[in-house]
Amino acid sequence: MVPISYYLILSGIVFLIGFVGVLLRRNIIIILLSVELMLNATNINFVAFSQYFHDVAGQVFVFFALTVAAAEVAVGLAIIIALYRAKSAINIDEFQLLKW
Amino acid sequence: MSAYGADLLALLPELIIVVTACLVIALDPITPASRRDLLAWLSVGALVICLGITIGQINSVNARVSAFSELVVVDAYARFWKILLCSVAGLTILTSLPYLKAERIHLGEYYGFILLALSGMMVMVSGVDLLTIYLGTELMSLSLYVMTGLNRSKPRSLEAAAKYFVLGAFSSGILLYGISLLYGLAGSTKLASIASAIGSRGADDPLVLIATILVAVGFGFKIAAVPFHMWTPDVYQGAPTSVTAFMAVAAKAASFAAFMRVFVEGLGGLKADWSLLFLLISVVTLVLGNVVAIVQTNIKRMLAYSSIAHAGYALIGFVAAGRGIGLSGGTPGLASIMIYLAIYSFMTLGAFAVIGMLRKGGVEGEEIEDFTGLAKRQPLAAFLMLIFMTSLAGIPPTAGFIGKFYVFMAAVEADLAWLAALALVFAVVSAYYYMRVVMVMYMRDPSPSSVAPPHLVASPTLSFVLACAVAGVILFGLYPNPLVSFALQSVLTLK
Amino acid sequence: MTFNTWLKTITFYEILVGMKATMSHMLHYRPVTEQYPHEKRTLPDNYRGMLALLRYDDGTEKCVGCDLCEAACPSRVIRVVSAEVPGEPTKRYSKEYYMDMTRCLFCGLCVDACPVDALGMTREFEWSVYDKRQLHLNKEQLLAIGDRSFPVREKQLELQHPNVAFFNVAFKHLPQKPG
Amino acid sequence: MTELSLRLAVSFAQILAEMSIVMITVATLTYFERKVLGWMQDRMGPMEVGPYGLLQPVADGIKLFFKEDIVPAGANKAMFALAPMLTMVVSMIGFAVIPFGPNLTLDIYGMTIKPFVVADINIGILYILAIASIGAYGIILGGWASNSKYSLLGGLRAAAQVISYELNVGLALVGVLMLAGTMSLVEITEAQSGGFWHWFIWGGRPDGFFPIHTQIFAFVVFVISAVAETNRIPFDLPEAESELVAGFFTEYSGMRFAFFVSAEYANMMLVSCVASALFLGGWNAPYPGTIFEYVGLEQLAWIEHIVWFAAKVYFFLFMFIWIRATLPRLRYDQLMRFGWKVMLPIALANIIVTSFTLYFFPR
Amino acid sequence: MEQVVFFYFALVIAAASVLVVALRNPIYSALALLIMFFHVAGLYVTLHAEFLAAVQIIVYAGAILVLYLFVVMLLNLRQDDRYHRQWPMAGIVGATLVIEAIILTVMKGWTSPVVATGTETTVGATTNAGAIGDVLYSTYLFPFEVASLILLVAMIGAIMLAKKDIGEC
Amino acid sequence: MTSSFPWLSLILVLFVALDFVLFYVFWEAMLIPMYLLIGVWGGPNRLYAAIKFFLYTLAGSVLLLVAILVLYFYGGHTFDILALSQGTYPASLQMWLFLAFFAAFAVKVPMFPFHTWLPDAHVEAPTAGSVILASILLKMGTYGFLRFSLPMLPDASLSFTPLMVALSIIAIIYGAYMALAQVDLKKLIAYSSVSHMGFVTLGLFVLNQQGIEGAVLQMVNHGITTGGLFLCVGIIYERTHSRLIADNVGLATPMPQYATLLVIFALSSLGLPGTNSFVGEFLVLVGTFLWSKVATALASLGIILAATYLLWMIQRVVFGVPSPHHLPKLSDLNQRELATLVPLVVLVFWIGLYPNPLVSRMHQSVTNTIASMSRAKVAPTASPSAEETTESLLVGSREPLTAQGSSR
Repeated sequence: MVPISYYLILSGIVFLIGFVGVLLRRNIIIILLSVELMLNATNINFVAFSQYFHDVAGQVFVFFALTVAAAEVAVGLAIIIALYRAKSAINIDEFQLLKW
Repeated sequence: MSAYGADLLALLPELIIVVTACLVIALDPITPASRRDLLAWLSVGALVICLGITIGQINSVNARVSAFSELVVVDAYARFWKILLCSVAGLTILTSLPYLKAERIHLGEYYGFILLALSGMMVMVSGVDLLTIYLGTELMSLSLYVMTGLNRSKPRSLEAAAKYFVLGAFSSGILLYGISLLYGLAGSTKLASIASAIGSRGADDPLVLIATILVAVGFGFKIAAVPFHMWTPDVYQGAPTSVTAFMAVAAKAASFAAFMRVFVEGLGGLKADWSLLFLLISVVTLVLGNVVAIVQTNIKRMLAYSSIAHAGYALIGFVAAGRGIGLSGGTPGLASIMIYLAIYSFMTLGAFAVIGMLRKGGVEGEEIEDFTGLAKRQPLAAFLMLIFMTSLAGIPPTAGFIGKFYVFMAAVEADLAWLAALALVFAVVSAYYYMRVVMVMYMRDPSPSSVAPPHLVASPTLSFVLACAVAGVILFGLYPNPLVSFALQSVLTLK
Repeated sequence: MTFNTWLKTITFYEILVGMKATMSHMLHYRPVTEQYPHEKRTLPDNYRGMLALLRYDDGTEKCVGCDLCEAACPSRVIRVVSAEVPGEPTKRYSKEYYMDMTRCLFCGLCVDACPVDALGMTREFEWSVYDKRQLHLNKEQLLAIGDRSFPVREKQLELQHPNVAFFNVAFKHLPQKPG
Repeated sequence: MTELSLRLAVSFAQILAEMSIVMITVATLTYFERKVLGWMQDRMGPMEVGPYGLLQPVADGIKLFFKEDIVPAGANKAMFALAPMLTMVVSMIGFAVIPFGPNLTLDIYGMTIKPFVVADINIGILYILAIASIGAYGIILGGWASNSKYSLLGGLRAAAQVISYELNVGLALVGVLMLAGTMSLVEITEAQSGGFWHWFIWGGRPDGFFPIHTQIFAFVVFVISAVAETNRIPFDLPEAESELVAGFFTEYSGMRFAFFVSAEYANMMLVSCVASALFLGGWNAPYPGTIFEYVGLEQLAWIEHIVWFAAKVYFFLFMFIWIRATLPRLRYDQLMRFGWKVMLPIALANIIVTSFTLYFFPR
Repeated sequence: MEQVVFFYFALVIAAASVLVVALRNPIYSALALLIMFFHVAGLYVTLHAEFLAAVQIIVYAGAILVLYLFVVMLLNLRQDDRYHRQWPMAGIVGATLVIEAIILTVMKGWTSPVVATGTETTVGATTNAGAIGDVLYSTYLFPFEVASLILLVAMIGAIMLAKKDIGEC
Repeated sequence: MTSSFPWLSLILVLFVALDFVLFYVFWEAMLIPMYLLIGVWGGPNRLYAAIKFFLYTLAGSVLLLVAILVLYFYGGHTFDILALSQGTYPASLQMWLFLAFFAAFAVKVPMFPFHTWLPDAHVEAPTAGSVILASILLKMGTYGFLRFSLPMLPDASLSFTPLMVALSIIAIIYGAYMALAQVDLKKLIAYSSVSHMGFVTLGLFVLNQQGIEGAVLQMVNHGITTGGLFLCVGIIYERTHSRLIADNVGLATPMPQYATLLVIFALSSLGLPGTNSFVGEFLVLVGTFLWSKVATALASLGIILAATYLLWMIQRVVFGVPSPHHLPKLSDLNQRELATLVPLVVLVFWIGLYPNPLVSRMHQSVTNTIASMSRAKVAPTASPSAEETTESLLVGSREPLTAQGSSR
């Protein structure tokens, strides 16, 4: 039996990496990928807890989180494509019209 | 079918809004461009009906009515916000009508998105499970991302959408991680069980603290509290003005509502910890929001920083609620936030409506300089702006003062007189930049170089919105009792 | 849209008709394929195949090295190095003759241009090789092709072509028939 | 430990058997495709290698194996090498949940083994969908890594097409899932036993023939989407020879090319297996029971089952070729519009109708 | 045995996560993320959440990441070898969180949690997918509907934003 | 401009408000119309002056709000000024509250360190604005001291008396000294205002009957006299479009009526016996004398200086030879201007010669004020209700805020 804290630590590490990635990278696509890392860390937590409690609610939450992630990606990539058409750039520090 | 009859009835307003949203989106392709107004009127009609139903529920339902296996409740607290949000959404639609035409982005989907965002907010304010609150937040945010990027011919709008999206996704990731930790603590995402789990585990568990901080950060992004405010100015400036108004008012109000419910109902056991946290946040927010607003030249950007600052004021009420002693000790603090945000909605909406009206006249009315000599050209518009600016600065007899008054009263009651004093000092700072707008409008002559500024004609809808906003600002400024007592009654249902 | 067309649309009627057609071809299997290496189709009389250099029946080459074929060739296939017949200053022959068949498009212009009918188009076409340098043919190879493709030659070269008399004043010192 | 190793050995044997079946089928399929296309076009097809060209696949294999492996300049070498492998592997592992024969169980040393299915997992259909969705990666990466315009365009088209049509595949299966009430392919197939009208394409109820639950629309959607999903004509936009030379594998040669091609055939086979298992009753005969049972050879009934399954699969495979022989390629916008505006609404309507019929006429 | 499996998955997940953030080429990042998704799915399987494992692959690997790759290729992005100038901030945040995590694990760890005794359906009665399906359409009907609205918004929003020609009034 | 006046007239409510919040509302509500008055119709440097006026006053008054709220919770959950005046408060709290009150009122008065907005505002404001500013707005501050600081915070007032007196005397001398140096008529009068308001605060904080009565009387006097002076400056400004002393010389010849009235107001302002200011200042000085003789002597210095700068001003403006290019514009007062100024002159002499009606009216209330202060000194925790409140605060079981409690 793997202790629950192992899962917690794993998800913490992944969350942290995603967090740092968001702060560190300038390519908007990689930033979004880092956000996906964060969401996955969350999902690991939920599933681990769900198994621990023998309670399906956590897995349901993961299901919804997945749905939301998919929706977010659709909107986000649409924004990126529209922006790329307008600006031909997707690095966030190349957006100069508004101060970042 | 019948099993959910009662649940559906309790959530009738949401249902109507969702159905109308779908209807608007479905009708949009078959509506000729010249008749798109009808979609707006359809949305407004639905909102009016919802408002009626929600107000009607006040008398018939006084307790908490749980629906859908206790994932959402309909209580007075939720109803307060629903009434506020419905009114704001309706007024926003009426503001948008002329504005969108002027910007040439009059799309039928826009109204659908407003309604969908509104339904997300209503889910947020009535959710008592972190799942529903999270989903409501996402529904709201996604609609707002799209609405921000609505004006695709302008790269600025798209940039704003991109920034809003990146930081929004980031923040919801953080929020979700916090939620997952809370789930791990309580074994359920219901606020009630989280509260009981915290009660049994004790507040000094580091995991509890981390989860609390993460959730607070997640919500901090949504309410644009410093240091999670960086998206606000850009997004407010880049988004179409009517969207900005909606974002600044409704999104903030709904986020605050969910925020309060989560922290009071779910994490109430950690009052001492989070009130300290929010104390810090609110002080930083006040300082930064007010100081940075001074140097802005774009009025939307200035209002963005001002909205950050207003979040700081509202947070004071939250700190006071956290310091509250006893069972319902936090009541005045929470009520003060509700009052504050209700009033803030009216004045901000009014200010943005005036900005939107300037755009209609062909003037790119976003730089503060564009308001030069407005009093000479448009005395009435300038006077309305004066009232809104005064109210935002919190000067009596406008409603802005009442909002601040109750917040500070709560703060002083919670032995935070120094915080109130600090906040008031920054209210003076804020008065500087609000009064600068007034100064530009009234005390500078229109620059001779600009060729005969067009005569602005407010459309009937815009006039109605302005009239409502002014009426709200003045009436609540002179006679706030109905609002205050309503907020106080509503907040009592927050367990 | 009438009901009939609608019905056809939703039942994929046209597609089914097409599939019926293909299926009927399969069921009534009548292949038109010729198994080429095993069975070869008869070539038409005017088939233009591999080029060849020709000889008179006494074994003398017809080519007089006039370079007209080289000039006529649109693809620069042909290269001729002409030379005097030793001892007979008025007579010339092609000392070397090359054809780069990789470039040839079998138009037949060289054959038309030849004043002495020294070039001919054979009916050979199976010339696939692994090394394309093998398709750079020299005079001997071309003559060999001519020999095997036109085994029956004209009898008298004097009678063969009016031009021959003009070009070849005397025949005594022509190159001898090989081997 | 011995049990584990034994189980591993058995699984390994099963996988090996299944892989060889698939590979052999793929090989024969390449032969039959050319043959059938020839027949339909009044040609003969391969005739040279071996009697009637029967050894053509072997010859092809040997040829491709010995061909020079070219990596284009500027290509991303790692990705270029990875893409065909990924495609191949993904198309192979999908067969793990396909029941090739009846749900027999064998007891070997106290272990229960299902000989005709490698892994009967309870989310079989989801597994298939998951595997199918990963298939796009090989194509996309191959297209991207080749550093060629044709390939990139092919990869892009593949990505869009796979995403669009995978949705329809998934939705078309939902009706079947509702009828069967399980996601295990074995159980779904078992639920269709009892004859032709009990297959889910007709959806007859066990108590009698009344095809109210018919899934024929879903079946049509599934088949069309499956054709698109496997990048076959008329939906072969990603590898359109006439526009994109060969699309995402323009730059590939030798064994890598072979991998892509055989993966495509394996995918065809996979979707054929899924279609027969889900809609056409899998191993079930179109009559109740089996002939062997009537004759009294219950032990050998599985042979008949397998024959029926193979027949159905080969029918689908034949249909793939048949369609290829008949239809021209669609235009790209037609493809997208067809997927989103025709297939998707039909699939959704099918789900709604099926749920209503199931609610009012439960099975 | 379980621990070995877990450590394998955890190691790969962590390594792939680092690669996602560290690699310069967006395609490589996406592929590292793909590997990570697979291993997360594997982790779910070890946690007896087969349904989620499949959904993880279908949605994340099959849809989301394909979309990312699609966009990366559409925009034809090649190298991106620049990082943000937020090293110090990221360092501070990261270090703080690491220290927090260490404190968390060393000081207190995971004490026995309150086992839920609610009305939730428990796993085990039927299959995993069945259990989730049951609660999804009964207990969690309302969030399910909200999620459908979210997807509606995403769908229409994406079309509105990415459509080339937009109807103007 | 006219639209601002109805709004401004609401200030009157401020002086009769018995609800603290109502008081505050009107206290703040005055800001915007005054801001507009200065900013829209003011002089060339009006933007600077307007924003300075606005920020100074607002900054001072926000602390007042905190103080009001604190008083609300310590004074038995009420905003009733009378009830709050009855209450007693811990000494340390009183100190803080007094400082908060001081910030608000001192800016308004304006007392010495906070006075810099006043000359700017006066100079840039139109005549009507100056008059309102001088006559009414400045009194809001002194009214605040009288109404709130003294009765509610007697201990603190007592402790702060030396400081207040010192500041007042500095204001008197400094204002007068600055007035000496001015070449602008309006600025001169503005600084004289600072000086005169110093007398008012001085009278208030010597905390005896004479001082306070004198202060109250001086509030009225200052309104009349300085208002009159500002009106005079406005009249001359309308004619010559200059407020500089150098530009307006020798007015006695072309404008005899105007010159007469100007001299009367100037004499009133410097406290000539027989005019109103003499009565007020005398009472203040008497009160001060009872408190400290040195202070009286220093304050008297202000009167002397006032005589200096005012007489000097009169000498330059009224006498001498008018500049020829101004001469055609210098027509004497018309009916309207006379109708405005003459009542003020009447008041100047009425109060100067017969102040009894005013003094007798204020006598009772001043007595009450002083009595309430002494009561507090005797019994710090006399009020049972206040005791209970303090008790409950210390224990920490406060009753929740209800709708009724918060309504005014």
